[in-house]
Amino acid sequence: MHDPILGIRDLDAFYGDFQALYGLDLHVDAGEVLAIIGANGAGKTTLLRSIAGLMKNGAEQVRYRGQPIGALRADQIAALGIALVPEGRQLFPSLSVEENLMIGGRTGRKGPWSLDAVYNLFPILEERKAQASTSLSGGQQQMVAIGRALMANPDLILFDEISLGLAPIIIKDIYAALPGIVGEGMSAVIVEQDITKALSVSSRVYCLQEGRVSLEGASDALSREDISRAYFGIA
Amino acid sequence: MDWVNAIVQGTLLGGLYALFAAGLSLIFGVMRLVNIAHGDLIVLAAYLGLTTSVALGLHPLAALLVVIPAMAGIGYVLQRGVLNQTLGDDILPPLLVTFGLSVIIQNALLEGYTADPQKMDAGALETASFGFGGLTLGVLPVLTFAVAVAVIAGLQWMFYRTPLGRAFRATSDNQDIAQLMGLNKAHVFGLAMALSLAVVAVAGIFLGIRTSFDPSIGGGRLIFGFEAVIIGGLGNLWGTLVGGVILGVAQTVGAKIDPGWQLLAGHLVFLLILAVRPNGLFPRVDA
Amino acid sequence: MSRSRYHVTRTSRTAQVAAFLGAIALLILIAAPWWAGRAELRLIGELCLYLALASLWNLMAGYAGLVSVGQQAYVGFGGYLLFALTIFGGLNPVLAIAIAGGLGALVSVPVAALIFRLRGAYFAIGTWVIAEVFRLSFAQVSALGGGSGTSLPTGIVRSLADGRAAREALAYWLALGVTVLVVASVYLFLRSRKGLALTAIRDNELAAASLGIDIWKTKFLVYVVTSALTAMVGGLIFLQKLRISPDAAFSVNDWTAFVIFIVVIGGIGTIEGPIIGTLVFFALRETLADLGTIYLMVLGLVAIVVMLKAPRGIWGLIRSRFDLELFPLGYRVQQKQDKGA
Amino acid sequence: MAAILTLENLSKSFGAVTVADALSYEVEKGAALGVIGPNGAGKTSMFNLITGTLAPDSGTIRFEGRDITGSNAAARSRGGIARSFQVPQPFSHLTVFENAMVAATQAAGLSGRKAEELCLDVLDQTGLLGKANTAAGGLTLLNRKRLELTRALCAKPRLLLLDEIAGGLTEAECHTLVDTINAIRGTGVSIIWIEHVVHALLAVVDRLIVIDFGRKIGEGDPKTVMASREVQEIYLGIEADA
Amino acid sequence: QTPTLKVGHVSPRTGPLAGFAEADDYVLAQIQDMFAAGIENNGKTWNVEIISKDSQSNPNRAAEVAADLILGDEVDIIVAASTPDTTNPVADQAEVNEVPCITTDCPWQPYFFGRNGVPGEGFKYTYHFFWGLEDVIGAFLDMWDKSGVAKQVGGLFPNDADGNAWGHPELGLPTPLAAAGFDLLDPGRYQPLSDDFSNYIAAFKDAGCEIVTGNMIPPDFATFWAQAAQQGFNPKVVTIGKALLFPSVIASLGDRGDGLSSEVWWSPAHPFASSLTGASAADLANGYSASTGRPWTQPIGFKHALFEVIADVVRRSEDLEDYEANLAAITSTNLDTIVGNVNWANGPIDNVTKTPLVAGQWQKEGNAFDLKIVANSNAPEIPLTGELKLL
Ligand SMILES: Nc1ncnc2c1ncn2[C@@H]1O[C@H](COP(=O)(O)OP(=O)(O)OP(=O)(O)O)[C@@H](O)[C@H]1O
Ligand SMILES: Nc1ncnc2c1ncn2[C@@H]1O[C@H](COP(=O)(O)OP(=O)(O)OP(=O)(O)O)[C@@H](O)[C@H]1O
Ligand SMILES: [Mg+2]
Ligand SMILES: [Mg+2]
Repeated sequence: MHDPILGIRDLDAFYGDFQALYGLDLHVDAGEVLAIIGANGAGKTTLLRSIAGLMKNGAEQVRYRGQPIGALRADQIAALGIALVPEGRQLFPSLSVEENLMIGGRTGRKGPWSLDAVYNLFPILEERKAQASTSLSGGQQQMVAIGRALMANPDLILFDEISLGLAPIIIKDIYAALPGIVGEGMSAVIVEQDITKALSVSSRVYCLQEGRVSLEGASDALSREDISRAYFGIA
Repeated sequence: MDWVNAIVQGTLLGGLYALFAAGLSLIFGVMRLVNIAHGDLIVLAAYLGLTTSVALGLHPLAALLVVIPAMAGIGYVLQRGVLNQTLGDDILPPLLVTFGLSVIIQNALLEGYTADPQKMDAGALETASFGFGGLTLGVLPVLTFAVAVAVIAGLQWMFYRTPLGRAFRATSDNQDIAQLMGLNKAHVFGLAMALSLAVVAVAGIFLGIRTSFDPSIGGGRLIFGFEAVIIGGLGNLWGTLVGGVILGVAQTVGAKIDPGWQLLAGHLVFLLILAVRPNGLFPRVDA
Repeated sequence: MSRSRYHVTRTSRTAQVAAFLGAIALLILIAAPWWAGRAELRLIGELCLYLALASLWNLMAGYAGLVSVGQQAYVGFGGYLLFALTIFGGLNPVLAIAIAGGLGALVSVPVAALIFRLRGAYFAIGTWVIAEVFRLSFAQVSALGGGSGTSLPTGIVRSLADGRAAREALAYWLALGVTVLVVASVYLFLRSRKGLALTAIRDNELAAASLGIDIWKTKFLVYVVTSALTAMVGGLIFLQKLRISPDAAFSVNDWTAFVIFIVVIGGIGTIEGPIIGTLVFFALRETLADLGTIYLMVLGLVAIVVMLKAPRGIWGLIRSRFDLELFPLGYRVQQKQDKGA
Repeated sequence: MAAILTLENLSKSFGAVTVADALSYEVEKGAALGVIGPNGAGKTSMFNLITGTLAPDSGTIRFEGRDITGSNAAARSRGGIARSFQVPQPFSHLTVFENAMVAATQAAGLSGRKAEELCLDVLDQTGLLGKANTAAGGLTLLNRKRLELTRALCAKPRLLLLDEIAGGLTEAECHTLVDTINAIRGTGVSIIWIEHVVHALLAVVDRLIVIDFGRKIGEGDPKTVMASREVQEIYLGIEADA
Repeated sequence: QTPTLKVGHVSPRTGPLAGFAEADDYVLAQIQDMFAAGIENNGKTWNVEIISKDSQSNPNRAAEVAADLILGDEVDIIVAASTPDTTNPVADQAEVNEVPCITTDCPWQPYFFGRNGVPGEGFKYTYHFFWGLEDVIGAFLDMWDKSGVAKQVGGLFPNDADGNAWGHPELGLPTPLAAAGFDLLDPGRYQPLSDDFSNYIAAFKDAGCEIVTGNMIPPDFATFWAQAAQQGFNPKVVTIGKALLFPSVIASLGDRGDGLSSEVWWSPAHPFASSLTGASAADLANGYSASTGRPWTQPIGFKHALFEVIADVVRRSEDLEDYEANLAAITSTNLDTIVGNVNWANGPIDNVTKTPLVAGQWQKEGNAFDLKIVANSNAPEIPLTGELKLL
């Protein structure tokens, strides 16, 4: 077992009056791929936003490499080496493909990922580099979003629903690229609705329900029934 | 010939309006901030220019070397200290805060400089002229127009060709995601305001050379700036120049018909354009 | 069954107390000509008119999401029509003001058709430009003094009532009356079905449209009614000012910026906010106005500080602390107390 | 029986994303139609087209025989089409009861006591009566979804569109929900229900359509459709196995 | 115990018109000193309290503070000065509220006709002293006649109270200029704070205007004057009302200020003295400059004279407690003030009396500008101090 690279303790999250997360506990071990599953609205995105610094947290609620980072701003957290591939891709529409990638590299962290490395991973992007990011197909946009996050050379990368709205063939491609992405010691958290996919690429899995962890375990040790129960709260 | 003259003079006037509007366009484009104090900031820059040029015995244009950094500094502090806290979906908080700012600047200038009209002495530049195809053009208005084009070209280059410009566009597109890229939006917005007020400094000096000013004249010019920005389309800098020129030409041509129509014609053309194109002539194409 | 034990009320204890106190206050105000000095009478009258403007602007911006910086268009329009209808039409000023309201509604229709195409900041600037167009257009009407403006002939003022005291009382009651009319209409409107629709739109346009609310029509209605009432208030304002000129009539500072100040300081999107804001504004003005520039700087500073420290305004602060509602707009579901059921 | 809703060749795309691709089908009066399909297939978009939140690029929508393609969302709602939103869209500053009242007064056109009584009844039925005075912004997700259903019912629709309202319910709650929907159906209301919780869906609907990339790729008797190879393939996930 | 008479005073202390009121502090302080001992009326000493309020250069605000003074402070007399935007709203409030009012520092036509005054009827409570457009015209023609330039005149009149009055076809410049053989080219009324005058300049150039006249605010004139040079329009005489009154404006124009001309209502060279202090015009102007370090301005004399008239009225009123008696005292005024004689029996129209007006030119002497009186045929008692030079 590795040391946890990220530890979350007693995390709450609110949108105005609405509470989306309730006292969540969770950790990510260094070098592992962790999957987070759960029904629509369970709080998966909110969890990732909390880690990335886009929600208001207490300092101690999120620890990264032993440091409390819960109260830092998103840009400070990004500089520490946590990158998020957001749900729905969220490219910058007024930036070209290459500019989207370049802005990902703004943190200036050293590492294996560079424009060339990203183009190597997704050759199609090099062909489209001058194009407006919005003119790409969904799958290509997802590639840009992933590339953009990689450009920061993060130690921990968070994927929010990378396969959402993509054709199966593209999903397959992206998942095929995943081991190469996390191969070099990077840790990853993957939020995924396709449970089969989630289980197959991850070593451990958490299931969220209504803002709480309803199941946790090694990916290969969980039965479909466990998951189904955790997923829908079917007792 | 008279009509040609009206159009040429209107175009040059449009340069002045574009200069007024460029800074406004920048911050409107980057952070959707409606800055009511923009006109008063231009006047503030004019006073700063006056004070430096008198105190140091500089030509007003040389005073830019002092006024531009000073205004940029004011902009950065203002943005981070006050305006950043008002940004959001609601346009009212920045509207009211900049209104408050406008009142404060105006009255502080009145306290400091009295209501006396002031003018910057730019010597021969003010009255120099040259003939051009049967028209007589002033060197100063032509210079103003050229500076406006240069400022806008510069901003455009900065916006589309530099990392800072990328940061502006990214933050403007999506603040949250920009933060994830390691951009501190408070800082980015501070820089945007600093840049905006640097342009304001240029506008202020040219206003101060062109005509006399007193603390109260900022507000009157503000509306033309907004019109130029909106005609051109949100955050489109060349559009702002076009907007300024359309406004200037509408005014001089209106005035040619009847002097009472000068301002009215500008406003009517503005409304007409919006009636046909509610997002301005060159709206940004979002996803 | 438990269901039968529930019923719905639309009032509360505090609201009843507030209504009672409000009624007493109103009676006292109605009687002001008998107890107040001439200056107070005028001041209260002016305060009333500002309250009316603020309530109307609040209805637009706070409830319909129409942030206009051009309401001076209708204030000035109402004022000018008062002058035009009395001087050239020979109408009684009160009648003229009523007609000004009607015509205000009429001109607001094409204006709305134009500016409703704009959103957010564009809408705000668009309304401002419209007001400028009004200003510049009235400046072209030489019969009304063009850019110099004109005074209301003393004869017309005298025709309002016999004697100075009666005239002043009447002007006061008109101001008070219009204000009560405005505040009451806003309140009743917001309690009505259309009002509920408006509040729903403010919260969530997508859901509102899917629940049968015609967003455009609702906002349009609000805009037109607000314009009409604003024009009437404008008429009353210039009945007090006695003199009108384009710059004064269409002053963005006097009729919109200060009004926005009032509403936002008091608490936008509440009926109580404009009332509190008006009191604060007049308190500042009466105590500091003689300081000239300092007064205006204080005003600017107050605007900034309140916006930064209490973005929901003073009433917002009070309400978050005490959960008060003096003008109940909502519905309460209560369990019945009676044992008979 | 006559059709209450008819879609004819409805198409809509956002740039490269096609959310409706020559979509055609009918819903009989009083029938309950289930809709399944993978994430992003265009199910919610189809609701947006039916309710008028989205305008189609081409095609026609008929409701009770009338062409409503050109009318706006508000008019369709008043005409008898109500929906629940997949991502709940409460009026956050209004109470639960007031949220319901918006539907009763605006969509159903009721007023006064009549509207209030209807809202109380529906709140009772959906189990939200106890929360009637709570601001909707403070509700939990489940209650927000209940509120969606409540509002839709308070609109007194003849066609009810439900978008993923069973997700996250316990089995007992799921049963209650199924009973509620069956009861609504019993009053003659036609229903289209998008749901990933297939067993709940199957307990209500009498016909199923499958959507993928905006296209209808399967239609018919629920059991048959679920057993088809196409659906099996698209639903490689948990529901197919269950 | 001495009774107190309250005088309300409205002026634009702040805002764009603040230049007109810049001497208020100095003049009021001086007046208050004079009044400190009280004023004798019917053998009784009265305190005179002056309550001064700022109109913020805003006519709405002017009406408001006037009403405040009348209704709240219950002043016995109200006075106001500086442009129609101040005098008219204040006078309107006074008229309706039936309080005596004296105003100055606004030509009488915009005052009288701008308030819808009817000749023969006039007003009951409100009185005004200043000069009229006929005097401006007389002074200007006098000056232009001497210049010997072409009689082609370009007119620049804004769409505001002064501009409309000056440009009025009958009451303003056009008719008398035509009568005197001058050809006035008036393209129309521009909106104040315009950014462009090229149409005017083109028209003036085409018509060969050698004289430019009008009534402008300083920023508009500065814009026009710079554009004129840029567009190659070089008139020989430029005589503009209002904009060229203040030394600070001329100073701000630099060398381009030299030779501009304007009407002169009052100057240190005026051969008048204060009925209150006995000081001459020169004494008053020098006193102001010495105490503030600023050059003298024309409104100083009128502000002072306003309170001379008040003091005189207070002395003569038969019953200071009675508005009607005070009013009677005003109507019967005949006082030689520091700006000339004030006597409403001699007015050109009801409620108005006039003070003399001459024309002057700003001439550079060393580093400073001096306003030389160059034409005085309508008021020969005011000596010439210079000779008109062409631009
Ligand atoms: N900006 C917001 N304002 C209010 N509520 C929000 C906001 N964003 C999310 N929520 C609510 O918070 C809850 C958790 O949302 P979240 O997006 O984290 O869920 P999720 O598990 O990622 O769901 P999905 O699978 O649909 O992406 C949901 O009920 C959602 O409606
Ligand atoms: N307004 C819009 N602009 C651009 N794309 C949109 C818009 N609305 C929906 N989409 C895209 O259309 C596709 C279909 O979305 P839709 O919400 O209809 O899917 P769905 O079938 O309801 O999925 P789910 O099961 O996840 O709810 C998605 O890829 C979505 O991103
Ligand atoms: Mg999510
Ligand atoms: Mg959906």
